[in-house]
Amino acid sequence: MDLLAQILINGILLGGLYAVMALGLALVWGVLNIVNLAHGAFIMLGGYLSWHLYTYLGIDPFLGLPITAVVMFGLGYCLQRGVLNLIVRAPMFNTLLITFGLEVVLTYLAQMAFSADFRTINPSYAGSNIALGPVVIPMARLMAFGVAVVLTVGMWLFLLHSRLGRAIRATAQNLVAARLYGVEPRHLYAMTFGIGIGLAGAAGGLYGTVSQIDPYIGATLTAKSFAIAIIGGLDNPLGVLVGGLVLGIIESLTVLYIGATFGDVASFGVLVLVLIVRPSGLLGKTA
Amino acid sequence: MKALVSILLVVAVAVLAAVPWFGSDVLVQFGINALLLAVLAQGWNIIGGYTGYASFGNSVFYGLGSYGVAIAMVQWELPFAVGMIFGVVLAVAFAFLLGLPVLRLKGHYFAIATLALAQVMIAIVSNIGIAGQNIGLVLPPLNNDPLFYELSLILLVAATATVFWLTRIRFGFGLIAIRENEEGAAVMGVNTTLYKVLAFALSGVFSALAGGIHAYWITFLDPASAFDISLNVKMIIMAVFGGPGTVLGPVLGAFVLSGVSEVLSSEVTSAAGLFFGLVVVVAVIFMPRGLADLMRRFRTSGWRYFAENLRAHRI
Amino acid sequence: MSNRTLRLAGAILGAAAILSCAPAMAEDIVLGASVQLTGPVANTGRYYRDAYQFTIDKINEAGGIKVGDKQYKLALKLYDNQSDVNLSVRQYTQLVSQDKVNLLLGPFASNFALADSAVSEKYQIPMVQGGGASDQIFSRKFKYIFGTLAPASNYFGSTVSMMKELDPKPKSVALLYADDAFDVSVAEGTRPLLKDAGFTIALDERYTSNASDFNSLLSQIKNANVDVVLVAGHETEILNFVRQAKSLSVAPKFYSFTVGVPSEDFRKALDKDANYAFGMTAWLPSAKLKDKWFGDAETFAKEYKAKFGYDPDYHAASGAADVEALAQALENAGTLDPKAVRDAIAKLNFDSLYGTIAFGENGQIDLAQTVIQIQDDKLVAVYDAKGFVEKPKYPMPAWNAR
Amino acid sequence: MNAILEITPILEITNVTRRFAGLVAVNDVSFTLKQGEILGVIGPNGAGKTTLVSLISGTLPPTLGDIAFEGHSIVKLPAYQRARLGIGRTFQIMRPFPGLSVLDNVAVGALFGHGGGESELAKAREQAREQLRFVGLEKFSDQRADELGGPSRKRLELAKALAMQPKVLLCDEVMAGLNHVEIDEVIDVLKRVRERGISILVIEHVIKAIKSLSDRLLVLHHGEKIADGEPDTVLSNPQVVEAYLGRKRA
Repeated sequence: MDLLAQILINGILLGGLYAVMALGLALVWGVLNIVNLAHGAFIMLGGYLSWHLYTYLGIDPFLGLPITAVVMFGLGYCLQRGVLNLIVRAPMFNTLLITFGLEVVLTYLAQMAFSADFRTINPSYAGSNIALGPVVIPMARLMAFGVAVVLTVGMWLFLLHSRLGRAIRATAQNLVAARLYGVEPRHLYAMTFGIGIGLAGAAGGLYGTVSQIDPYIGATLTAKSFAIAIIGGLDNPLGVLVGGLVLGIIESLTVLYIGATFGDVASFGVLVLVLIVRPSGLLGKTA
Repeated sequence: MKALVSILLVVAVAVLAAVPWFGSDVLVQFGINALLLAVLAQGWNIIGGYTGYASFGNSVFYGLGSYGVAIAMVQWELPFAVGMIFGVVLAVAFAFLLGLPVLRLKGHYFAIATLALAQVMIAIVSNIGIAGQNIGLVLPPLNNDPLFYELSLILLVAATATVFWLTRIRFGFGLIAIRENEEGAAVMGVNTTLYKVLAFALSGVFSALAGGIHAYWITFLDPASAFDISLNVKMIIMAVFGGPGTVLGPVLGAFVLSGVSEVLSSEVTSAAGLFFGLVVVVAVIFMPRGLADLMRRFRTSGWRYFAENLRAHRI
Repeated sequence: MSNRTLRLAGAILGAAAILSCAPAMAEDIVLGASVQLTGPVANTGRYYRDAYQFTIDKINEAGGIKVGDKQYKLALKLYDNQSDVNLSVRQYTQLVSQDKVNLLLGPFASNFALADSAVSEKYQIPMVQGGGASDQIFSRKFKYIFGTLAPASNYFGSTVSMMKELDPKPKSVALLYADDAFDVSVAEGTRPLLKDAGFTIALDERYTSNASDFNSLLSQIKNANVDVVLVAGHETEILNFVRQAKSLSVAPKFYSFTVGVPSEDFRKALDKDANYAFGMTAWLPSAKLKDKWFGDAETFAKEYKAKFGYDPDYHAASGAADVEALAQALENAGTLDPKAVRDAIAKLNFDSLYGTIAFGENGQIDLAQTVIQIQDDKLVAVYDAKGFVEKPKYPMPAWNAR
Repeated sequence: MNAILEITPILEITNVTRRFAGLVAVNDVSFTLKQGEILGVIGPNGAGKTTLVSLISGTLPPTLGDIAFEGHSIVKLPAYQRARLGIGRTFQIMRPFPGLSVLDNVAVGALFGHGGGESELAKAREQAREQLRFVGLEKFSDQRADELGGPSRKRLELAKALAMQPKVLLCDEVMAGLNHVEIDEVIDVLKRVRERGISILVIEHVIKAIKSLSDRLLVLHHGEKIADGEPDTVLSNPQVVEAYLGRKRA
């Protein structure tokens, strides 16, 4: 019973991290209809940025998150404005391909700049934990979970109540709707992509505190993010949080009851099932 | 003009077939690889280019074909040909069982579902004893590259002939109609579900055969290399680079990109991947409709072609 | 077809033509290799690149090698296989058939060696590789593949021997291993060792390679309350395992890992948390290991660090040994003929910085593993074939009691 | 005319309802289409006209109710089987196969339509050419369909449906957005279609155009049938007038 409780806690905390990873992906996909295969690479870059801030400037990874997010936002904004906006109206394959190309480029640049060595962000409290009776709650994961909830709810409020947020949501329905809100579409696209990448950057910072960063973590993280976004649905950040939690819990339970090599069978199997049964996601609107 | 094209094609195939007699071992090796990639691109062309479904699951077919051959040869000690058939059977079964639910999804959802299927296959096969789990299987080596080369060439010719034939029969027209407007096709009497599944299966047959040849040639197979998603991305890039939904485009795309990638990996070895990524990004921006379209319209538009593309697709 | 189309076709043919003009140096003996310089395993792949080049340069500085009555220098032709097995097979074929290299050095990792050994066998060019230890590579009865890593099945051999002598003697063991060729071999070899030594295996779990979340497994370990945890995996997995063990307060009396512990990279990433971790190495930079070219292993390690800026571990030493094995075999054979060199490799028996190089019937070397532990941020050898070298820090204290 | 009306209905709609997530698009509608008849369906925007066509052609399943074609229920059949039985439709939002030539767009109809269609491509193209001649689009045969202008696309929709050799033609606003001359031409085409023995259901927003064409009129309002009968009678029905003129009535 203690074990089950511990496993569930593990799953929930893992799920929070998953949610932040997928938040930006879901936004970009849902609004811009860009399936960003480079998403994981941006998480990786965010991780490196956070690592540099911590190692060379001594900035705590959690306090450094806003800096990471803002820098990554800038990168995302420029990429959309300078590159992705050029192919917004091209056939669907092309956005898949161009983001794949970006992933390859970013991975290689990261390897050149940071070498293939792995890095970890290891603040003093990274290994500490809180014991609740027999259940142990790792500090870093708990904090990451907190950040995840704050970011998710923040995104949700932003989309619902700010003018830019409403313009972004309207754009998800109709490409030129942004004009109705007095926002230039090119700018709005870049803002949306920038926010998505900023969130990916923040996720990278969190990821570095609980796992290791190397230039090649991107592809797996992209795949995971897809699973989460699909399970949760694209039209609501709260859905993504649910998706992350569902996946985290399922994976943890699978490792416990079936075996440690079945985690991926479970998570991607659930993804396929959700797609077939409920393509709009668990919390998404039914078509 | 038509006669000229046919003659050129026959000559091209004849020259390609003669490569093992005058080319170096490396050229033959490169050839096997490029030909198999062309088969994959051509196979993808059926479901992606003609039917309009961006499948990321073709590497599953490829993997099933590889494992068909490997399991048959290693575990059951059956001949290669039986393994190829077994692989094709696995691929077709997969296309029908999973194609039915998955092909109901549209656009990106279909792409992601197939992407996930490839991941699931890696995870499942890693747990199957007869497939060697995650360790993989080691096949008996056969030191006969010319044979593998000619087999690959035959397969490519067969795949291309099939696609050419598709463009002249009702079935192929139905696929194109589905790509262009699925609902419109249904109300005009196209059995869209059946046609999509058949296209998926047909595309799977060629991918599986390519996987089978490759497995026997490389003599080693594990889940990560058999169901490699980047291989699937490669075949899409090649097909899209050459021109999806055209008969020769994917083949051309596969040859050109294989050549570029090979030159890069042997000449600027450490940055090969970087350049490959850049080539993809630039190609997508300037020629989103592929080489076939470039060749068709470059004659009339000249260099303006690229500017026109940019103007047409940006916001 | 228009002119433009033809020109485009010309460009493609031109690209293909470039493939066929890589010149080989006539006077040198060229050793060919394809290793992982980029891609997910690049951080271990570079040990081989550096070790190969370093050793070849050293041999050339000493005037090269004498084959028959001619003096030759060595040269290295190296490709980056981008951590892609298929590409590595193609590159080895290119090395043999196009670049006409004389002999082959190996890639890193068992799955690569498994696939690439088919090329050396096919073309009957001997390959000495120091990066693949899986028993599968050597069970195929290939004649042209030789390995300088100790057999995977015996990686935990010395560790289990030591565990029997620990006080208090541990009872229950958790065995975790990644699902790749090498680590499965390790697990298969370790299980009978544990049983014979009278340990109970409380947990025996295979996990997915590249896993990054070990919380569930760690919770099970904690729940089963095992004394010893043995993990066969990859460096990043071990790294995550240790960090997450700390954050969940999982502290068995003893844990040991197949990789990571000997590598500087790993100790740096974990800092103080690396302490108490056990591992093993078939090689330590000891002055006792004499070497024809480097003097001894300690000098090798010093010069290596000075040149590349990081400490060599057994991967690097094994890579250096590969080059030396080929050089020695060439001198012994007195000819460049690959078949004669192959026979000379099989008969090798010489002392090197890596230890005594003598290949068994199957082509694999047999070296004893020394148990090592990180004590007070330093790597310490604690137990080898002759017994305890240094007192192990055992049992490991709880995380909050360090 | 009366003689024709006596024959068994080719299409029989019984108590059909379609709901979309709480919204009732079509509510308990019943009517028949007789052999050789032209039935006009009118109603204000959002009355459920296009939904009705989709329900009959099979691209949407009804929530409740039954649809029979030549006396057999087709409600469980998928769209393509209904097409093969002889139900052809046009789309209000014109969606040709944009990348195909005008000729091949129509050829698809000939290849697949009623009875499974023509299996040979050459013959199908021949039939397609005939249909293009019939609707007056012959000269655009080789153009890409997405290069056609609006009015021509309406005709293309017709030609595509006709190439299927249907027994029933469902026309979804084929006259919307056309000028008087063009409307007259379409009316002429539809009348000639009827002369071939094809029954037609015409959905139209514009009353004037449909009045002269239809044998009978049916009025939908908020998804419900509010009138059905002779055009003149129906159009003078006060309920219809109210539905159409709404607030202006006062």
